[in-house]
Amino acid sequence: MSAVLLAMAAAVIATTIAALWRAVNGPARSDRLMSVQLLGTGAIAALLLVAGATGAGSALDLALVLAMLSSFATIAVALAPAPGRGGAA
Amino acid sequence: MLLDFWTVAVAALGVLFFVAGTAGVLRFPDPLSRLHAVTKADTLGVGLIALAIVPQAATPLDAAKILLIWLATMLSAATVGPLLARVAIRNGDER
Amino acid sequence: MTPATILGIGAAIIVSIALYGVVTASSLLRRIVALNLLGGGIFLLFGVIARRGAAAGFESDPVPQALVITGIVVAFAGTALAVALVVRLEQARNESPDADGERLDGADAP
Amino acid sequence: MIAGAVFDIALVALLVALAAWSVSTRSGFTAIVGFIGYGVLLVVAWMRLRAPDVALTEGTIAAGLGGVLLLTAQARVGESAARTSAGAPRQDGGPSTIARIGIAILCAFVGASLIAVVLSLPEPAPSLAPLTAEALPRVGLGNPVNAVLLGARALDTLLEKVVVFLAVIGVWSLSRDHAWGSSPSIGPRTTSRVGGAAGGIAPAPAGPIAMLARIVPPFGIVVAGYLLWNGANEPGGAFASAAMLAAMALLVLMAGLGRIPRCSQGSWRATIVAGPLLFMAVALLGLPLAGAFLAFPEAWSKPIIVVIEIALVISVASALVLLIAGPPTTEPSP
Repeated sequence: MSAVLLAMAAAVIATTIAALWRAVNGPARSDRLMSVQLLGTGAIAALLLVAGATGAGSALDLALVLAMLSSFATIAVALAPAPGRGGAA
Repeated sequence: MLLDFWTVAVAALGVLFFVAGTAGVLRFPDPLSRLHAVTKADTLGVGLIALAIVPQAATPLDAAKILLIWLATMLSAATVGPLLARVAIRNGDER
Repeated sequence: MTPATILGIGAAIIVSIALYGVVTASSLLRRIVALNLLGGGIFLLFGVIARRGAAAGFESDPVPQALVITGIVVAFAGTALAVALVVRLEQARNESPDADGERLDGADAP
Repeated sequence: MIAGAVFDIALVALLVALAAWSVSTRSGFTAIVGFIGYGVLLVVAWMRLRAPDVALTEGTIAAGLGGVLLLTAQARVGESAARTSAGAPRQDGGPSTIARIGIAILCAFVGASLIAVVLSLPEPAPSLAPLTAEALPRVGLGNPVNAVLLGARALDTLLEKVVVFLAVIGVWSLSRDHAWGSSPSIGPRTTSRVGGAAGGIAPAPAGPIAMLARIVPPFGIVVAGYLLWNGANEPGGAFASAAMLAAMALLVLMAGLGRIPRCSQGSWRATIVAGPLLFMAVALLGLPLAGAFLAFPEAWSKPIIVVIEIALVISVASALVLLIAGPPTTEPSP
């Protein structure tokens, strides 16, 4: 079963690779941020699956830390003043 | 055995939601609709995966941690959603 | 191939890409970002060596791990100082757009 | 094992892609976004290398503090550039195309050499793990990494804390003369700006950020304590704990629910130096009590380490917040 869970973790990582296309091509600042947000959620899911596969409690600690901090980048951007002209980054 | 079946089935459902979320991020036409994919589908995906892993937890503390991870993910998604929408609107990306 | 070998090759590729970024960066902040990418790759190489050194019941040699943790902290402190310098430099440049500011500009682009 | 290998290759491909994107993209903002994603994935990579302590340190830095530091700086630089030079952002061409090709070849050579090194590492891999295992009971900690950090390499750890402290002095010394003594500002600004009414983030401590900043910090403080306490025997430790604490403080500051004390305030300065000073005092006490600098009497090893770690966590967390907030400023903050 642990092999199945690891394969699922690989699948989650693979979907985030696909979502990276949005980060690269944008076009908007919010699109890029969104992809990184998705990457963070994907990493949490992958860590949960790894924890289920290997029984490693430390993977859970890590997922917990990532989950608590995952909103920080977006908060920092939302607080920063809007870029001067245009908007598309 | 039954629990293992539960783990695999529910986790597979969770992975499916991740695939759906990515499809949404790639296919939806504008940032505000893509926001749905990121904040809803993926949060549901993490929730399902967390639910799937709970029976595999070695100790009650681990199970509590898994639930806390799920809560933190939901809170974070609930915060990030409106903020990303504001960033999108402020920058005039909504179209 | 073991996970350590796969990640080691990846780390080597990251180091070469990040090194290119450090040398050719178009702004100081980008240079700092590239330097941190480079650091991440080098730390990962340490991790590969630690993983290979698994012995005595440990899954990974603790000494390189401890070195990397110290390294991450020091790299963060250095990054924060560098970032503060860049922000201050930018403010100074905008406050005095005279000959002095031009010289700062020149120093920026070697 | 096949699933494991596929996972590793996917992970490495994603890491390399993010690094390349961060280096090659046009906008500075995008480069930083790429870097944050790269940091999050590094956490997973460290997990695969069975180094959860490093993964926790990297995770708190990459997912929380580093991103805020760089994104805030990017906004400050961009804003300051937009305020005066009303034109296109400054462009310097950088190296010419030929130089770029030469640099690329040299960098590729470095990468190829490193790959060759990785593939030809000595086969019974050299390891200090047996020595660490032998010393573990004397330090009194079950977590080998923290035992090394506070035992064999305690001098490194002491100097590392001093470096963090010196970096704070460095950042503070960049303050303008008239702003010296005031407090650094991070978080929402009260100054009106164009478009502020049409969708800018409201400065009042309400809304999503304030909600998060009211709910999460209690949990975060518990997690920080757990990481510190658990660090004695399981992955965790002083720095991960301090970074978590700093992140929570940062969240409160960013929500506008609190502010950093003035940098001229004595008690605040004392908090920042207390950890390193206590560590140094204990190190010096080792001379008469145990016969060497930084030597702890064996029976007291564990309690001494716990006390030092608690003091360090508070000092390092304060220092990290200050490093991210930047120099003291007189700009209005709520």
